[in-house]
Amino acid sequence: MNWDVVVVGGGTAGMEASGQLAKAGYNVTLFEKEEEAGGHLKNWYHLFPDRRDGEEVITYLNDQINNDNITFYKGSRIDHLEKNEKKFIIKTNEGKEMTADAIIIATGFDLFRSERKEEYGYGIYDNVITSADLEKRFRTGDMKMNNGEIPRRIGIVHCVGSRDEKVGNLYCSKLCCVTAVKQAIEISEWLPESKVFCFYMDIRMGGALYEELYMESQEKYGVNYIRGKVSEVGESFTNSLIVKVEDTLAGRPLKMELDMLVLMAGMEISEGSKKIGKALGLKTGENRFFQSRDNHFGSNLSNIDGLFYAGTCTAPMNITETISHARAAVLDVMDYLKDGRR
Amino acid sequence: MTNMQFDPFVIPFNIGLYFILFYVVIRSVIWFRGLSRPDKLRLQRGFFGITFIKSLKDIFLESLIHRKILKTNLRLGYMHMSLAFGWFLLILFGTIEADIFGAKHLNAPYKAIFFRFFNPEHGRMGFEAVYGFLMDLILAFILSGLLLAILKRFYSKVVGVRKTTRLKTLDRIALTSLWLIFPSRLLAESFTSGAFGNGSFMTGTLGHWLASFLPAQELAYPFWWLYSLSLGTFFVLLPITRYMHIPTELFLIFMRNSGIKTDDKAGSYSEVETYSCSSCGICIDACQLNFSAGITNIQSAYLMKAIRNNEETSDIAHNCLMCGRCDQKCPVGIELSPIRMIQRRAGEAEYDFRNIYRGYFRSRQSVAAVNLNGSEVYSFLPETNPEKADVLYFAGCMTHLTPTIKKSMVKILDASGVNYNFIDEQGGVCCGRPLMLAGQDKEARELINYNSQIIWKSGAHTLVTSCPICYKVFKESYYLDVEVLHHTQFIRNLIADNSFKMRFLRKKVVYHTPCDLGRGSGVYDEPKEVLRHVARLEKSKFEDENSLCCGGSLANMKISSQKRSKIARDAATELTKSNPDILATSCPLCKKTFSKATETRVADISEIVAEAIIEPTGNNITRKQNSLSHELTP
Amino acid sequence: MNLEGKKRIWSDYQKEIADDHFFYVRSCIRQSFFPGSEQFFLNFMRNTLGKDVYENPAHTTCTGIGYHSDIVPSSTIMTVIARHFALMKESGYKNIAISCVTSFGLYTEILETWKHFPEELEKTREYLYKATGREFDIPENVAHTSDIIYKFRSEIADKAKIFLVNKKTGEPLKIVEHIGCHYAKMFPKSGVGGAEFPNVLSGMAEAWGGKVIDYPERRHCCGFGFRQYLVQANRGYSVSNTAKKFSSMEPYKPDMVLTNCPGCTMFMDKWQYTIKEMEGTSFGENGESIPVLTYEELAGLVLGFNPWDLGLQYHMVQSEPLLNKLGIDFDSTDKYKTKDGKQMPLPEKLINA
Amino acid sequence: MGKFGFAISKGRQIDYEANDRRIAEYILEHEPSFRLCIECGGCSATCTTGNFTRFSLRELHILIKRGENDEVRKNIGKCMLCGKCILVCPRGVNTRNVVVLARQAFQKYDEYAI
Amino acid sequence: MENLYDILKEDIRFEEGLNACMNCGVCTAICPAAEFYDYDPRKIVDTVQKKDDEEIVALLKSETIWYCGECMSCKTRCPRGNTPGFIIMALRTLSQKLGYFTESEKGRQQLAIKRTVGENIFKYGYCAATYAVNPKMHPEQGPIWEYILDNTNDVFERLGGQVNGIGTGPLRKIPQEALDELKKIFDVTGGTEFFELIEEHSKMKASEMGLQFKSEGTDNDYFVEVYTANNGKHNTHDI
Repeated sequence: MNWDVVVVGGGTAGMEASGQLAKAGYNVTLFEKEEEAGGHLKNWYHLFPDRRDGEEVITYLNDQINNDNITFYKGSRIDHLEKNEKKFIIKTNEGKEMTADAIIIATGFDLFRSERKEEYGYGIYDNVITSADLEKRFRTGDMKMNNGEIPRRIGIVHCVGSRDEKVGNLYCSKLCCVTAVKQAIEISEWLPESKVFCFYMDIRMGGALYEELYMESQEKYGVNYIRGKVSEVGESFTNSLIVKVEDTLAGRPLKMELDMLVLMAGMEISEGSKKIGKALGLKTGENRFFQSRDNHFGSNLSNIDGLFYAGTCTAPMNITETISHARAAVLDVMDYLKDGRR
Repeated sequence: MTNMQFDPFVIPFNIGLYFILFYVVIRSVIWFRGLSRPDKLRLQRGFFGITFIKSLKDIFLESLIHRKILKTNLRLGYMHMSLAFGWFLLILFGTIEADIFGAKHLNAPYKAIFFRFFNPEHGRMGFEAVYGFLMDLILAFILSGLLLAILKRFYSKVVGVRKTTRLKTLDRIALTSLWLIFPSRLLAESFTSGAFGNGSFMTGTLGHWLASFLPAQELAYPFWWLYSLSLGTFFVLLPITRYMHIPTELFLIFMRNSGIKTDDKAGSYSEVETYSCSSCGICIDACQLNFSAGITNIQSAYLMKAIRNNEETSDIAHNCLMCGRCDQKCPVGIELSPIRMIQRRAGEAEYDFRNIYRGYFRSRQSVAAVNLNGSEVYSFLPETNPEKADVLYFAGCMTHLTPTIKKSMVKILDASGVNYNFIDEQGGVCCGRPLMLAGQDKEARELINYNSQIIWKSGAHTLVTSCPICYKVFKESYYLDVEVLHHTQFIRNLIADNSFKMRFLRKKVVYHTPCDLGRGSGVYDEPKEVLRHVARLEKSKFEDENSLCCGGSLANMKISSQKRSKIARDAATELTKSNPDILATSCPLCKKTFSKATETRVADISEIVAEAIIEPTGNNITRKQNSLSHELTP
Repeated sequence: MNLEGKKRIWSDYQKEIADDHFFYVRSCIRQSFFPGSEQFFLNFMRNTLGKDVYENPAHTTCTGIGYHSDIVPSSTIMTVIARHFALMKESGYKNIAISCVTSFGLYTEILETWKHFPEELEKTREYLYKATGREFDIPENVAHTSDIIYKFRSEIADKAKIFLVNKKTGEPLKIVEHIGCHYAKMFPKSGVGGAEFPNVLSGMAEAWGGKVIDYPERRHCCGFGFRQYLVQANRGYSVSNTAKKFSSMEPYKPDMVLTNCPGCTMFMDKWQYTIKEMEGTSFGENGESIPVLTYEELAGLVLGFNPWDLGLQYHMVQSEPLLNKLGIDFDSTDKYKTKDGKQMPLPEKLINA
Repeated sequence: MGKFGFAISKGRQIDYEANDRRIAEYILEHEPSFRLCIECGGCSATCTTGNFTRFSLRELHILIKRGENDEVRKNIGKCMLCGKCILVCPRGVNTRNVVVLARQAFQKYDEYAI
Repeated sequence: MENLYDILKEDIRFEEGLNACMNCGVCTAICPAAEFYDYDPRKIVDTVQKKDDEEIVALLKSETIWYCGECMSCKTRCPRGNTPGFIIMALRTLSQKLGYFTESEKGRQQLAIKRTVGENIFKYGYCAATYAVNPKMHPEQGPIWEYILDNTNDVFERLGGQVNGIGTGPLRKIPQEALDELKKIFDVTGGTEFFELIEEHSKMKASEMGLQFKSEGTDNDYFVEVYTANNGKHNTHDI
């Protein structure tokens, strides 16, 4: 059997799916819009909850796609995609044209553009940064503020762009809470003298060892948690940031000065996903992520036969879930391509 | 040189001796002055009464023989005995010797101590020799103990104590001088006998041998100096070291035997007690914080030391389960827990609590009188008028967290047919003991007044509680003219007059005595009686006075939850060694603590009884209807 | 603070503002406390720009103050506003220019409501017809008069006689803007620049050479709070909030407060007096209080109008310190004269005077 | 009130900068488990005092951490130290000691002396 | 009686204002009232969404619903698209319809507002008019205000005013027909009825409180009471 399978998106899901398909002997073509595979994982310094280096996972994934059955097209976008009764026809921006028996969509997510929460002043006030920016700072080890001083008090805002009707995202991005806790701990390690304050609505520690990490952050690092959604951020006369929040558990408004504010940007379906979705008429849910055919036993199935979903284009997921989801997609592909099925 | 009467080397000894005698006299006068009027009378009566004999006996048994230590730890006991008793004998027989063989009668003390120096020719033959032999024997006895002591210092296991007390510098000097006393005497006497070719089996032999290769004549004198010096130093240092316990214990025994008790505030007696502590370390061994939780700096011996040295005690004082195990074990019989309470109170505003503890006057008028000063902190508490009843049931805060106990008690009370009222059914006011344990007596007083009001307004004759903590405080600190019973006692009475039928449960039960019920209030037997009625009661290694603490104790302000559960696990493991079906207790707090610590079912006696009760046919329940519909959810 | 970031936001909120033929509705407070401002607006639009701004004698309040102090039911205010739309229709206008921020907020809100609840629109039509026999259309363009001044800010800049620069230091004037809650907080899209970083006033100030200051309590309410001011017993709330704002802007040493909403203007002016009386504190430099100007008054000064024809002399906080900074040579003797130059008695105990 | 018939009132906003957190620091120093609270309110729910009057240990706990000491001082005395809260706390916070320490701390920093 | 929550539902502002609250406190954080009153809009929304009649009645009789200043800052940021301000307006309307407003010191003030702002609408066609702002009731307007009132005509003439004049301009006399139309609109839309309700319940309360009450004007004890009374308990509570 020499089926051609096209995988769109060279992030965690795409790479894992390609690798597994290739192992199983399928001819895989992997498209990645950027010059390098790895997706968002590239920008992540440490992963929660065990704080392992993101590089390690990237290395694993690179080994996965380092396989003769895989043709990897960097920096190429899918311009055109259509399905005749048997095969998919694909055209790329570089004019490549090919057919495929099955397609895995692994176009993933984009981080919420924090500028859209105007009241938090991202891009307006110095020293308001996002969780992604912070990961970069961890890599370079540069924790200083714009004025070159070390931030003494750092705030972390949960649910930026998640659970927020004002930006049209009612869903929970699910990973920001634990990311916040992880980053709070890392900040405390970089800057033992500094105090960290997390502003949360709910602390959602769903995963294994998440709650333990949360407790550790309190016990070992003295991270402070204040229950209330930050309402507005301003700049004081001395250019420190002023946050206004209700300390809901005290039932009183609270005003606090911070040197640095980290916004836990949520996850949204990626622009790439949207394009392809439009082109093929893929169903999306209220949260604008792709809608699987069945939430329980068909989460990789799309509304088009032969086209499958892998990873965060269907919902926010962590690395572990993404990899599992990608493998599940591969099983569905194999099942679909079984003789007689088509 | 036979009739030599004096030599300068005795001066250090004399100084020391007269100094310490003088000091002790002054000190005892001060202590006596410090006593409260009634205690003064007690002491006088005690001193000139028959108790005097008893005191002498105790002194002999405890201060010299160290019977209690011997009981708990033979080697440690022997060590203490050989030193104390041996030394005593040495002095006694020394004096007699000096008296018999001395140039004249009624010699100055040093004559007895340094007898051999002044009578080097003495003891060659006959009776003298026999006496010399006796003296050597005593010295040998002491030295054997001393050997143990030295070993203990460097290798405490020898005498079978896990932990030995830490020392401060002055103690060290005193200790060294103490250690030097007898070896130097040995050598001094040996050299002398070596020089004069006499002496008995030990001094003689040793002296002879030494003289064979050393100039005994010249060496004897310096060692007599050393002997005198070490004695002198030891005596002079005595008052400022732990060895003050040696003379102090005598006073303690007299005072105790004349019926003086530890007060709620620091006073002469508590001071005498603190100085009587020999830091033997038995309390440290007894302490679960030590052998379960690994907290090794808060035990009573250390508290006593801290008090003696006027150090900050609050952290030590509050870091204790108040289980009372050390009180039980203390060989000197110091009331350790009451002294700890004094320290806990020290931080708080001065408040005279004597009346409450002693319960001098127990009339309703006095309650009313006390209530006049009204509540300050807890002014929010509502005026209550309980319905009249014969028996009151007060579950207590902790029992509200163990609804099965509440449920069982209601079942038992209903079955018993007594006319009762569950006064804190809807949640009551705390009994006040937790506040007391925190040293906040004034606040506790307010709660006590509040509860007292309710209790005597109800006109009941009996008050039953499920919580030993409440029980202790009701008994000791309330002015109640009602009979206070723990529910185990109450149930025992019910069984005694067949208030309800019970079947025998084929279950193997081990009983854990709660601290405040057992050591705290002396209730040991009733619970077991009850258990024997309904199940097969097995013995455990930790019975009665020796029972363990569950670790949940409210008395400890400082301990972490992890250490609590460690204590609970260790205790539970000990108690369930015989794999009983039920680990029975009679305290909601013990129940809750143990439930988390063992697989074995933990049950309060009331639960077991309720299980065994055979439901009475027909409704002979006299309890108010309204309280029958009973909220059981916690 | 990064201006680029703001620009990005402003570009998201480009509001459609009509160019000509406005139906003008007055404000209860602006006309009663700052008549000069409304006069300037009409004068400027009609004579300077030659625009057609129509005022109908029969138009009235929108009852907004009553509505927001909860004595006027929503169906009533909807109908009153509908009546204004009817007057528009009758006199052939499609663009409404509103002098009051509370009204502006309500017009916007009600039009929104009618979108979501068409039955309410129908009900209102019936009510209005029943009460007055009038019928109305939904206006094509709803603008606050500040939107319009903002629209023509560069025209004003071109005709400017003076710029918002401190003549002595050459530094741009430090201006604190106060937007007024009902301008854009309810419907960010309805205000120029949105709710968080509105551009309507800062746009003017910067176009005319001034420098706008951001301060921590910039977005905070002036403290009007309707019933919280209207009833004496509640005014503690009102004055306390104003005090909070002023103590927050004090360290920046602003030269003036530029306001959008007539209510805010009045409170920020009068409360400075009250706070001074109560606690002896004033928030300006060297013991002075901070002049509070409406955008019309400011535009007037820029265009070289006589401050006393704009009515600056009838604020509690006098604006001489500001006028001096701007280097405007005003005639103090003309300050309290009638239209035809008769000297009036002089008021006493004014601030900054 | 004066001639105006109203007065400028002190805000209820917790001004973190202006507040004095020595009480909190004192407690944290002597009882580290104070950090572990997750504000579940279990203590307040089981509270013996809470059964009679408005008293929330959970709320006090927050106010201590924020340095709203006046309110804490006003209320902390109501606790009976009965200890139920310790048995309920899911994070093993030594709640009783927190109360005792708070009272001590107020005595220590005499400007708050109870 | 119909379930109060459903009655509230009939108010479009309530319909608009309440989706589902997750108690994030974003409203209270920037609420001017929460800062100077013992007030928490979040709690009000949370209470209302419980749909418990007893609790809603308690609200309608409470002081707390009268603390809001209706600045609507809360609308801007709510992550669930609620508008506490609208919910409170609905509650206030209902409280007045049911006559509960007289149970609270702050609620009783509605009469004062009706008698001032309310009457102004019919008298002058505007909620506020220069000569309606009495310096005795508004000392904070300061000396300049007394001055303006002493010289209203001169002041306004120079600033384009038309004091009681015909035609356009500030302070012009609103044509009688226009005023009549306003009144008619109030009659038709229930505005007038609402005014009467306020008067009626206030009158009852006045007699209950044993205070002198006049059917109009500001010179009677009840008016003075509601206009000035402040028990000083509005910004503290026990923990």
